[in-house]
Amino acid sequence: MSRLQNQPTLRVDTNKPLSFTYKKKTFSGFKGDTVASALFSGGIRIFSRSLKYHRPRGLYSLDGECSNTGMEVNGIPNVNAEKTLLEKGMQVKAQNVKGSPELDAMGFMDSLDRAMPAGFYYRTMHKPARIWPIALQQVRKAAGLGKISPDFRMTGEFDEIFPTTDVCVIGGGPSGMTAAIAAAETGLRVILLEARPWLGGFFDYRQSEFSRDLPHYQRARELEARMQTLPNIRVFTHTAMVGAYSNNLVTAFQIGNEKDPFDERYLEIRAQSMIVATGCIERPLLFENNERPGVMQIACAHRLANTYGILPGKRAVFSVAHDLGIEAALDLFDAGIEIAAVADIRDNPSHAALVSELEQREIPYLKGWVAREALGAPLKSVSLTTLQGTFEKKLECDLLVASAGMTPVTGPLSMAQAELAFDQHTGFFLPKSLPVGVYAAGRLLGLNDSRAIEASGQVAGLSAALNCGKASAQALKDAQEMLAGRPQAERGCNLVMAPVKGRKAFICFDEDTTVKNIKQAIDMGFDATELIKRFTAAGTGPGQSGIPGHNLPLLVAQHHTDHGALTRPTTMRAPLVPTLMATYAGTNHLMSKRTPMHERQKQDGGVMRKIGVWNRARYFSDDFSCRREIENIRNNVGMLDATTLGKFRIFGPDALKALQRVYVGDMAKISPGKIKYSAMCNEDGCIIDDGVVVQRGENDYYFTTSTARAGITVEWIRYHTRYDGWDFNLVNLTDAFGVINLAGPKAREVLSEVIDADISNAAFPFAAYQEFTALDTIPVRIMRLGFVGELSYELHVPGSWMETLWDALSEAGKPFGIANFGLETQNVLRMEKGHLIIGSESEQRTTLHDVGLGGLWDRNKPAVDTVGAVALQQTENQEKRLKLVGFKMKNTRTPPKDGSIVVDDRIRGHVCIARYSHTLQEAVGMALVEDPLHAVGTEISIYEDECQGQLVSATVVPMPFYDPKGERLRS
Amino acid sequence: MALTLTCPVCGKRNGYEFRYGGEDKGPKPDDFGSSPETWCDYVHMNRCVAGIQKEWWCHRDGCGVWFTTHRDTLKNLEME
Amino acid sequence: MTDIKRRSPMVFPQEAKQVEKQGHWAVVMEYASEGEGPWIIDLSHRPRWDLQDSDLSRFKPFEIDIPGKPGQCRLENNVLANRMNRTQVSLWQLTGDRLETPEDTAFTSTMDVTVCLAILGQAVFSIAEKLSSLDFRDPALSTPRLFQGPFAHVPCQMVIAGQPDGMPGMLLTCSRGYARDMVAAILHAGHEFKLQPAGQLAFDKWVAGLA
Amino acid sequence: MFDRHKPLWGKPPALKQSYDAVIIGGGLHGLATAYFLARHQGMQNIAVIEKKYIGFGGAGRNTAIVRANQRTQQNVPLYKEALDLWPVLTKELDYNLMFFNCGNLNLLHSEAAMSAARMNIASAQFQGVESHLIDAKTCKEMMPALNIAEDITYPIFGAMFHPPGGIVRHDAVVWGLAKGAAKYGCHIHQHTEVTGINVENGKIVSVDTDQGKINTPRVLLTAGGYSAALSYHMLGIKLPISVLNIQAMVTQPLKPLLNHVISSGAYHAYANQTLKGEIATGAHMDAWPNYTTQTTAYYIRHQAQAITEMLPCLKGVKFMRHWSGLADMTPDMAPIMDGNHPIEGYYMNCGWGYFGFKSCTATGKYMAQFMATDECPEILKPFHLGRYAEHRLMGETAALVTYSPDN
Repeated sequence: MSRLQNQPTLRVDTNKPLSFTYKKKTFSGFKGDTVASALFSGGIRIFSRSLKYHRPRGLYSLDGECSNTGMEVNGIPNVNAEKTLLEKGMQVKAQNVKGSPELDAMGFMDSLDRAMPAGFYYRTMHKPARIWPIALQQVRKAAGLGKISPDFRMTGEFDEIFPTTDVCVIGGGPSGMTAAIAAAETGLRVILLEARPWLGGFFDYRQSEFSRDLPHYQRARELEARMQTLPNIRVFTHTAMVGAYSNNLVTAFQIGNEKDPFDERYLEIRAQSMIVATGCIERPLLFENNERPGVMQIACAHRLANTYGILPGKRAVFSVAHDLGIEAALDLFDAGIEIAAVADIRDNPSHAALVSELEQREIPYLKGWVAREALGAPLKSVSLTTLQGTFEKKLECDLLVASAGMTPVTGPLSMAQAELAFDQHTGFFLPKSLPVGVYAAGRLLGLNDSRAIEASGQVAGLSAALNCGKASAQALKDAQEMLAGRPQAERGCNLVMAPVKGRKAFICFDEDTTVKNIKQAIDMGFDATELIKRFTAAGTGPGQSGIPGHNLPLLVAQHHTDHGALTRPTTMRAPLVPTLMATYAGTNHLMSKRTPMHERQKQDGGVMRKIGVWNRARYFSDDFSCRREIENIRNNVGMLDATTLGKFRIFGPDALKALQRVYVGDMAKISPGKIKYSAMCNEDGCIIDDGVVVQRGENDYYFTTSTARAGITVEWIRYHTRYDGWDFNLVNLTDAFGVINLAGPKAREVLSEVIDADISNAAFPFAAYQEFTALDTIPVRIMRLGFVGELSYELHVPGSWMETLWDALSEAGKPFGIANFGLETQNVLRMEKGHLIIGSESEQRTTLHDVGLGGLWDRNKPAVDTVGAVALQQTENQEKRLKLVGFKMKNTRTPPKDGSIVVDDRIRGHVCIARYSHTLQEAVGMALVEDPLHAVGTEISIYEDECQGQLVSATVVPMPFYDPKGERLRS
Repeated sequence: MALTLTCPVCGKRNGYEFRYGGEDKGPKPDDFGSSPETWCDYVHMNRCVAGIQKEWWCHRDGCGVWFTTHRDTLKNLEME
Repeated sequence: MTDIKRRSPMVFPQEAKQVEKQGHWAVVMEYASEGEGPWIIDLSHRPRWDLQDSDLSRFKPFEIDIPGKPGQCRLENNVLANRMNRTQVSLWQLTGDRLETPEDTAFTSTMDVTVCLAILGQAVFSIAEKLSSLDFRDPALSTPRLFQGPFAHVPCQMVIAGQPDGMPGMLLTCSRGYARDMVAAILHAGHEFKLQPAGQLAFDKWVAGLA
Repeated sequence: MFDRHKPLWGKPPALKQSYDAVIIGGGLHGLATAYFLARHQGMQNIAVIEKKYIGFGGAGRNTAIVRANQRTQQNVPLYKEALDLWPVLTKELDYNLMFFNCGNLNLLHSEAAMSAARMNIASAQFQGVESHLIDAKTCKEMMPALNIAEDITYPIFGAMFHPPGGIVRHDAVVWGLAKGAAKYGCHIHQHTEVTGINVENGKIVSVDTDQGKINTPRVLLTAGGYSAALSYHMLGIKLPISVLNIQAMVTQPLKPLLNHVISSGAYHAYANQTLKGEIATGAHMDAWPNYTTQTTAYYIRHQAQAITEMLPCLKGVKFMRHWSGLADMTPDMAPIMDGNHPIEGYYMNCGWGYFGFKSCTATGKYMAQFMATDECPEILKPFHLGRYAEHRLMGETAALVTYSPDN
């Protein structure tokens, strides 16, 4: 369809056609078109069907205030077609229709409105109870607008930036640009966000005069040019602000153009000052069938012609309450539309000259008249009435431009915790008080005069700069005086609704909420606006309250139920514009840690698992019982990558005091060359960590923690000494050392191949610590420990050397059958040895006593000085606690599954771990069971999931199961 | 909200860089170990102030320091 | 005989043009095609220390006067000293022959604790802005400047150095285990700016220009 | 049938000078207790005092998920009864609470998590609550949108499937209970603030409000996130509570996509599709006290990342609304229900954290019994406040909680 070519404000490039498909047909638009403008130009008038009543819906506004133009584009549901730039090849589909939007088989729903009053579902469908399960499936099917395939995969690049700035300006209209310039001229860093793909705001499409011979759109271009000369302004167009948080954190997302490396990108801006210059949208006029296709708001009709070059109709009626409506009527008349009448709710326009312009064109001007009902579908005529409803006239038309006036876009202010209050003069919710560093400018203050709008931007820009310590108070004062010299905020239209009953007057399009529904809710006792919103769902749809946001509190206040309605507009919530999860998710870099052996472990067949921040090998074969790995440790030798253990250096005059504070043992008893095993508890006396400590010098210790505690240990020690002022230093060496657990009866023979020193059992016995040089070069700290119950060495080697040492050990171990082992093997081995893993054999509430490690606690230390010791005192002899026990299965070689429960008439505990032990040739395990079931010899009954009541029996036995005398690990 | 906290070492930072360390209850009182109730009062009980309270924070993702600051829990804002 | 090697946790797939053996390290001095920058450079083989003491005034490590305030840095004798807090300073030897760890127990070698890398070039701030909310461009701060905070969600030490108009750079250290994911995140963020790996020569040249 | 619209919970009553019981908090627990007191315990001269409007707090801010697959045998029966009560109350109240028992899939991301879940499942089955451990493939069959690939932060190993759980329309519960309570004589005073609780000789005697004084021998404090502050402020009783801000959000409405509630502890996220078609999702809390109901930019991003790893098709869906509420967390993630201690006539029901919605009906029933008889019902006894000093944490969480500085 051809476009108006001679509009100087055109934003489409008619030399660049773009084709796309809709309803299996090829449509064509131009570069710069939105999907909706292209469809409209192609003759489409009905874009969707409404949620509940399946009423036809069309182009109403162009800024996404409702879901009328919600469509499926390229498989993505609920795309707002009026805001989405057209791209070549787009696949566009209508939503919520059976058939086509024009012929929707569900259209009959519209006549059932009497059966569906506000909240009808709460009062029906449950009588009798058996119908509800059927009804709810019907409700589910009927609900929902768009559809998405479970197999849908988003393509495209989603990026993010987190810039810091001094001033962030929301809105690139005249006041926003003026504010940005004013702030930037003081030398500050400024970021300006504009939702549309271009700057200019409501100046951009207006051909009327800003000043003599300078049309508004030209003025906008001037401001834009001025901004371009200031390198400290970063302008983001096509960037919708979606959130404002305290301390002026602003979030937004930008839609990329073909030159950008992203499709959408998320912005999180930290600003010192924020200026909200978001202007106005229109307050919908409430009358019967106010959302019929063919009814649209002023700017929608105006911009269709001026921005997109499309005539919105052939013969129009206007029912407006603002000068911009008259201006639009004049422009549209000049563009070729017949104007049947301009009805104005007001007695007079603000600018009398506009009336004479209407007269010059012989357009009837009806003061004090308003639309009462839109008739015909598609729109054929409109009935107009006087405000009291006393007179009526019907005019034929295919376009009804309807608007009750302006409404400020206060979402950003409201989210930023500004206090808004109803202002009788303007009829707006205006900022009553603004948080520190938040400023407002432009039309949202009720200003209409173009220069006043700019002046308010100047004031806001300088105020924002002053808040950042720049700009002079005098400059601000001058700007304020300039603003004071311009016309102030205009009186706004205060009509809430045309004189109708409101059965089909929609206050919320998205939710099909009518004025009548609101009255019903009020009658039912819903006396707060927020409650009415919840009960009727008004404002909870994809339009983010754009349509009902202003009218709802006005309507509620009019019915005198909520006296506070006007002091409290409904809450605005992020995202202020619906935002793709893909955009919020962004690049989502997955950050995790790898040990120096990571790739090698994988090459060796390691099945990797994420353990906290680390990746570790759990198995080295498909046999998840790990029989071969286990037997190899018991008979030969193996290596485990235990790099993830926490490792720390603590030194300084008060290092010992700090260790005494957090460990339950007496750390003064550490002797050089010896390992001290101990545990940390929290103040509940519950075990949170175990590890070893060695002394390496005077006031200089090296200690290990479990993998889980590695990240928190420095914090923990500093926290528990925070009132003491002690002098000690901590270095987290967790990543510094790779740890190789070399275990098995042949471990010594393997180790002696790389260490040229006496490591005989006499020279380097169990529980000893020594530092060696491996391969004559590599410094290595070795601990003789026995977690898996065999002769074993824990080698701590600097990360950069680890691979070399590992290779050397592998090579040396070949004759001994050395092999990798993973976490599951370690798990079984240590269970056989009766060693616990915190978190596996302990719960949050499990004390040191409960797991049988009470002996680690040194009761001679002053209890108040040791974290957890008071609780250890108080719980030492407590009864009916869950205690850790070992058990053997009776009459079965099958172990119960981990997590099975111990029961009698009630639950008495649970199995922490149980395995069939190839070493012991029987099924054994560890369980937490309630005292006194923990006594050795007690028979316990185990209930497994899906056991159908078939219990299995086990006997509590002493631990360890394997090598109870500890001969093997000492050998 | 976007909580910011002022680290005594690194300055004003995003609140998510920090870890909360509880109401500032002072050092353990003298009667801390004397009864389960006095133990519990210090370890578990909170005043849950709806307003300004002094509390501990750790600059976990930054320099690691523990420090106290005053914050208004009704606004989730650090006091200047 | 085992070939005794020290390995960096970072590996770039690009072809090396010149590799130099420095002790047990094989250091890439130059890649076959490095382009004009921005560059990412592996410095994991460069010596680094943590110096911690309640009285730092008694130290003059490598003849450097330790900067007085947290965040301040000083580059002298090829060593960058970064004041972390009241009791702690990190020391990074950027170029030159390897220095030994001083005798005093207050020093801890951190060479294997962290991965160390540099991002050099005009785009460094644009790349950083995609991975961190820290204000590396704060005009109120002089360079070189230490930041301790999250970068790609990982706690890091970062030093901004160089002229904003010339070739600014960021030196970054974080836990060694994060090396691979950190490099992947930086390369992803730098892709649009043509970020490429470069060798130690490019870094040495940049350091020389800092003086 | 719809032509006459009567106020659901009666006309606003005048504040009386005395009531047999005063309930502080017009949320779910307060209204449920009031309903059971008035209808089932015969105590009808009672008042619910609400500072804002009913359902302002957690009642209207939760994500409406109900289930009874808790960890311990003290908790499961309470939640089981609550689950069983939804259809009963729908009938009793003659108000459709829209219970959709679609079942809950609690995703598990490691071998250890599978074992831990097995304990919950065995406990549930032992107590007659249906719950099963299923593998990843079965999860995918049940929920085709699920991503069971391994290249995500926490690959999915399987799930705890709990068929009787689901979702309930939370606002309907508020309005239905208010309707029921009012019908049996309870006065609901909205926009009325309690300013003091008066005690004489160790007994409750009266309550001060900004609308006047009320004489009463019984007070139930059940003000959700505000309970702990009120308790300390008005009675000097400290509670082991941390009040945290918990957030949730919904997407734009979609045709049916998710047929079950899904949740994941590792991702700190859960999601369900409301009957309206929105995907409601939430779970994260900032680990510091915060009485605001403001949301954070950090969290909506986290949520998008978590949810789209599990359900990648949702990348093409838009978030529409993000809100938050308060969660009063205890050290063991189990509530505190107690009465007549240390003050006679003083009852408390708080510390529900983010579980308050699921349990409200059963709790209301038993708290009402407690208040009417002065005898603590067996089912509530384990929840007494004294357990913390006795070193007997309840075990509802196996792991250390993040919001306690002690961990």
